Amino acid sequence: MAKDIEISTAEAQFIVGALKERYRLDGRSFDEFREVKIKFGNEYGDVMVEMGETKVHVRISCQVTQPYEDRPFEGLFLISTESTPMAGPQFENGTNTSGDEVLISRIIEKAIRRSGALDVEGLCIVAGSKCWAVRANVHFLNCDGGFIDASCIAVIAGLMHFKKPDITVHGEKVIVHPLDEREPVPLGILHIPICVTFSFFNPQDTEENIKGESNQEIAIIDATLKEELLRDGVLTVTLNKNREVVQVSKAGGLPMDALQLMECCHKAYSIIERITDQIINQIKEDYKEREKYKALLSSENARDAS
Amino acid sequence: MQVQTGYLNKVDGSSHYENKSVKVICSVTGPIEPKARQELPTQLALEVTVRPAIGVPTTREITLQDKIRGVISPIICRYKYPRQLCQITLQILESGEEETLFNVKELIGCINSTVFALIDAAIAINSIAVGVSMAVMGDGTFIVDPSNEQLKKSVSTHALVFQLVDGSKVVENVLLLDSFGNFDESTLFEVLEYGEKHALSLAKDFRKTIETKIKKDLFM
Amino acid sequence: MSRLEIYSPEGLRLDGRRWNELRKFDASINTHAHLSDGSSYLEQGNNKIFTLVKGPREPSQRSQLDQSKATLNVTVNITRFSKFERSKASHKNERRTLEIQTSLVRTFEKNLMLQNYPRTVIDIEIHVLQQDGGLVGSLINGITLACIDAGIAMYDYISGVSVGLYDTVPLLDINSLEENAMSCATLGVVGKTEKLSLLLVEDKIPLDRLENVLAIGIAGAHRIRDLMDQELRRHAQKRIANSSKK
Amino acid sequence: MLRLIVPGDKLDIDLTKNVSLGPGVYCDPRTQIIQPVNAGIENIQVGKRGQIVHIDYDSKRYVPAVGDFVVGIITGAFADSYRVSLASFSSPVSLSYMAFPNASKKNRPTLKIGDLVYARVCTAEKELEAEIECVDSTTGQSSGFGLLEGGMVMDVSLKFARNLLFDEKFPLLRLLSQHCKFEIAIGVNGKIWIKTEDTKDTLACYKSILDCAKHPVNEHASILKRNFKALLNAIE
Amino acid sequence: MNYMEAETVEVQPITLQPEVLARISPELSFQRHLSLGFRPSLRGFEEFRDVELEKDSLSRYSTHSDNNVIGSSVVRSGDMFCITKITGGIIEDFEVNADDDFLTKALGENSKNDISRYASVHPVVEVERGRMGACTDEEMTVSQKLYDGVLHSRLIPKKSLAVNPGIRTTDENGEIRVIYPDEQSKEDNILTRDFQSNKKWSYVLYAKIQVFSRTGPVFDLCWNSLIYAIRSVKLPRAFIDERAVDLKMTVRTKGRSATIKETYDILCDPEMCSPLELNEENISFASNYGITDIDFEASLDVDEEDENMEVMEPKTVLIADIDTESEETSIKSIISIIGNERGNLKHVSVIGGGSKVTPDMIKRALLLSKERAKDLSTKI
Repeated sequence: MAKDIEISTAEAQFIVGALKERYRLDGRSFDEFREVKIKFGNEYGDVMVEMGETKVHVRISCQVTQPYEDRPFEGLFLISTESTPMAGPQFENGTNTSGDEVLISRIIEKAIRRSGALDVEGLCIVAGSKCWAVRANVHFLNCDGGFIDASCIAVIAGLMHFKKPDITVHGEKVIVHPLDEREPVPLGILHIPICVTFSFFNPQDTEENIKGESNQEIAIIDATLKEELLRDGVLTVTLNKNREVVQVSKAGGLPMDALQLMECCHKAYSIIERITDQIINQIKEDYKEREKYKALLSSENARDAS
Repeated sequence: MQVQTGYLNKVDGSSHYENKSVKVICSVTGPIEPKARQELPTQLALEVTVRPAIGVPTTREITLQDKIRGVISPIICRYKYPRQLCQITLQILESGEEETLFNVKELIGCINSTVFALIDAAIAINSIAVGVSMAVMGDGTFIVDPSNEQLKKSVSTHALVFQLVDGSKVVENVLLLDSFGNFDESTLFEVLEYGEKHALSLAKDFRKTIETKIKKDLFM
Repeated sequence: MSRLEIYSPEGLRLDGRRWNELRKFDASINTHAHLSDGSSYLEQGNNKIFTLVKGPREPSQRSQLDQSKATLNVTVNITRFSKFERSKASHKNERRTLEIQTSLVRTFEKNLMLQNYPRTVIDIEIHVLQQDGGLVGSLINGITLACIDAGIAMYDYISGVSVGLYDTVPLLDINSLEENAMSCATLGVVGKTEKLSLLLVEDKIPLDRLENVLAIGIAGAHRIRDLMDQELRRHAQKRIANSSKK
Repeated sequence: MLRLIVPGDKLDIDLTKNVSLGPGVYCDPRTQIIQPVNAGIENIQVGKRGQIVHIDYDSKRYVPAVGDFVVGIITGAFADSYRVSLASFSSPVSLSYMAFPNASKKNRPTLKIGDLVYARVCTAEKELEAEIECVDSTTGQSSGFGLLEGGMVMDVSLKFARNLLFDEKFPLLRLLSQHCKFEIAIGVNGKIWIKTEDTKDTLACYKSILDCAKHPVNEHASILKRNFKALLNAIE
Repeated sequence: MNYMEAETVEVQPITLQPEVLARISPELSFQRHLSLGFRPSLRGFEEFRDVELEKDSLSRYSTHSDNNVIGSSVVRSGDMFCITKITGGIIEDFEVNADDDFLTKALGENSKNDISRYASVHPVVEVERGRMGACTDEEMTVSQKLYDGVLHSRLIPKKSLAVNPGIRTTDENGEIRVIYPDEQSKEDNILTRDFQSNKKWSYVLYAKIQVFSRTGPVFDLCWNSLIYAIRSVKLPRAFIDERAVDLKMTVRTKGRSATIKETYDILCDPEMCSPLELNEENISFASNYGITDIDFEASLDVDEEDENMEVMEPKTVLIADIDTESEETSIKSIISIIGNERGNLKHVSVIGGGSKVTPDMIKRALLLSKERAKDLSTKI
């Protein structure tokens, strides 16, 4: 990050003090995930996710290319996350090698790509010579905390929403049918990973945290930007509806009791269940909407023809 | 054309611009403290960044940045902010054209959305810039805001930006004309004339959008 | 890849260990006394790592100067010959390496008393000579030892270990063959407590098994803490003996 | 009459007479043309000394101007001055150790990094670093300037901060006082500091002020009622 | 205070050498020159620099040389010069539907203008600065503009880049022969039919453009140099080795296996080559023009001698072929034109960052560009 947002001591003390009294600035309870708004664009795989003021846009695209030599049966899948000063002036252009940005991109990568959420074998066209390369471009638009959670939802919703053009294979020859010629085909999604991020605050001194038995540490879900700037530690868990832990990342920060971490994972499960259903439903509705529109168009065309 | 200003809240000014199949978000932050290498002793430094909808930025985006800077620089009162920096960041959400072949529509979308974002950020500007994208078809017809199919079949493509003053009714200068394809002198001047007419009528929409924004800001 | 029997019905693993056994743990400190302010050499199974701590010292760049505490830097050098097959490219700017570095900085930032050394910088350099699974855990152990050798004030030991989950059996301190064959978790445990400073799970583990995995991991980490403690005490005794001779 | 001004428009002023330029109007140093540079509502007052013209508009980024009351965060300490931030990422301003009441070489102020101060902008040349002071230079008294202890600070738009500070008819402060006791410092740099007797009230004030900034004046009373009620209920 | 110090000091006007003034205040230097009726380069307002072209001075891909340059040019303009080397590559066409016949059928005969039927070159511009470093923005922008320009002038039809590979056969006597589809006899036809590939290849052209001793904007020089180089491109014939065609590879992963055919490499024939077929009528040349106001206040001799002279109206002039640092920094309104001598335009760019761009100025620039293109086209 280029420069940090300046926070005064008074503000920091007030926010942590309020947390001790179980208040958050935006009035949410500790375990409350912000409402997730998912909007689809005109194209398949164009998703905007909003959580409070946080906005993330994801665009899924695909093209025909050559597979890796050592993986002839698999297509390519790439997630690229690049931050710009658009999300907030604290982000620098292009150079995302700073700690936070590496962690964000690595966690999204692990949660979705490494966990095999996308069926890459289904992207194979002709073994060893042609395959689809699917690309997810994550655009961070407005940062008010929870980039990982929002991006993860956006990418997976984008993949589920996306449809690639239909193809016909004649031996080595491949014909890609434009979207208006043949109904495009959806990607194979093997599971739906969702991330939930917990932020930890230490209301006592460091000694008590490390040596003490009281376990008074505060854990809140889905922190806003201010809370993120002040937090002592962070945990991101990725789960899917099959009750599988896809990925857990607590890269240092405030030491936390193992049982408390377990509790976090269980809390996260109820949240991911809800969000998974939301994504599935919204995609269904969006498809229905498109169908309606298409039917309208084709009937008009039919009328024109007659 | 649909424009929403103040779309993002972590930057000083922003706009969400949508025109036919082009969708662009622009953010402006400034005047802020520049990095030492960006600082200009007498004027405002501009950092223009364009991000494509698909893929990573390439020379294509660098060229877009260069053209946008060329249009925006003369309308900003740059000597009002010496040793300061203004960050202009553009995210293209939908390009509305085949990226490997064209960049007219994106360029115009970027420029128009930047004007709104600059106004939203209250950066001092001496006039407004209004851009129009055009295609000339094989039969000689002019099409404003052409579709991707029309672009592909066109004989020439034109991006025009005019600097408007005095109630946004008077053309002060041609800030940009960027034409590609196959055309001659008379077509070029017809395009300029046609584009100017269209830009002036578009400026009315600009003013309406600005008026709504001001009324909203001042609770009128 | 041929099908290896990761865990035999008799309860033996590839290298003959049982599910709850650690690998050979050989550590020594003060190995590079002239090169650094604190150093350690660690062999955990086939992981061979040496760690150098330089500092607290004056920062070379002004930007690293913090008025209130020391700045901590960690660089991990994974050598190209550290694996069975020599890698073509350097690991230096890989995202994974950057991620490990950031994680280590954040783990030790909370454990070292950095507020005692304002306006200074502490550089930790780690060289991985050979790796065989559970790398991050070993790196944590190496840093803990080297920091103690450097005499940097810290609250407690942090010991790292990784645990795999083979079907329903958790396997402690896994090697690379096991790591590739199953999902695993890496833990960084603070002292003898049950507090985790670091927790990384990179592959799917059933939610209901996670607790089990953490439990065995914590037990293993405590054992490693004891082993490190032993080495430190042995080294200290040696020093006392040397100084009393004079 | 309210007239919308877009940059490049002609201002309705008589150039043969004296003109004082306010915010949003700029005299180009090269061409010497007086022109509006921000979009907003034209505001011209003709007084004894000539015309005063300014544009009414809202913005977020503060540019220092002499005489402004500001809330700043101390971000650094040097040999003879503090570095103060008036807005994140903006160029810092300086606060001299001598710009405090009863200041002398011996008697140094004791502010720490991260502290909030209420101050007045005393110099603001666009080419130079602006300076602020925590003392009323005419009386030598603190006049309410100086360290702001505890409390909470929030960022609002510049127009809203100006309304709150200068517009006596703006009802928000009066409405707030009906709900709780509070201390407030309003900086025209868009930072508002508020302190009450307990967390709950501060929180309610914080939320109410931020909500009110987004809504017209006539809704303010009900916003306050709602926010204070919500927090009271949360206790039970 | 010391008396001596308080003594008045006589202020002497400083006289600067022209080249010193040009460094210190390029704008003032520029205006001084203009007010005298010529430019800092001592050229007239509408005077171009002469362009010298060296053709075929670089070796090309052949049996005698091991480089892979298939077209080149060396162009000098004033002090600047520019070396363009075009190299080629062969790639498999992944644009699966971009078959020329297919397009003609799909879009009809009128689709000749359709931009997707044309290709471009991939240029990399390097402006030598005497040191290493990452690409500058200028290099990247010029490269992209060259790419766009060539593409949109519809100069290189994709059809001309299609590879029609021959077959290298070895007969019983061990004699090696390459047969190309367009020159085969009847018996060969039978032979090559089996090898008619399902894959499609095409050439891609890469251009490396190096600019030396940069004194001003480089785009025009690069463009003209690139056009000369494209004109000189000769594409080598390509063939497939008969023996390689049979090559089959079995790949096995995770218990699945598949046979991957057609792993053959395509080879180039160093002896046979044919010139690249261009749309000749679309060859065009670039030139640029600046518009600037002459500021008579900056001139040296107004104040004293011609006190009674009426105040001169600020005059706007057109400057052809921008060069030198002072022109580059002072001129903010620029017209850049790519066109041919018949007034057919391929690209026009106007940037109105400073002085007003009037239709008359554009007309004048277009007229000059025609003359310039005429001059440049004679050099091929």
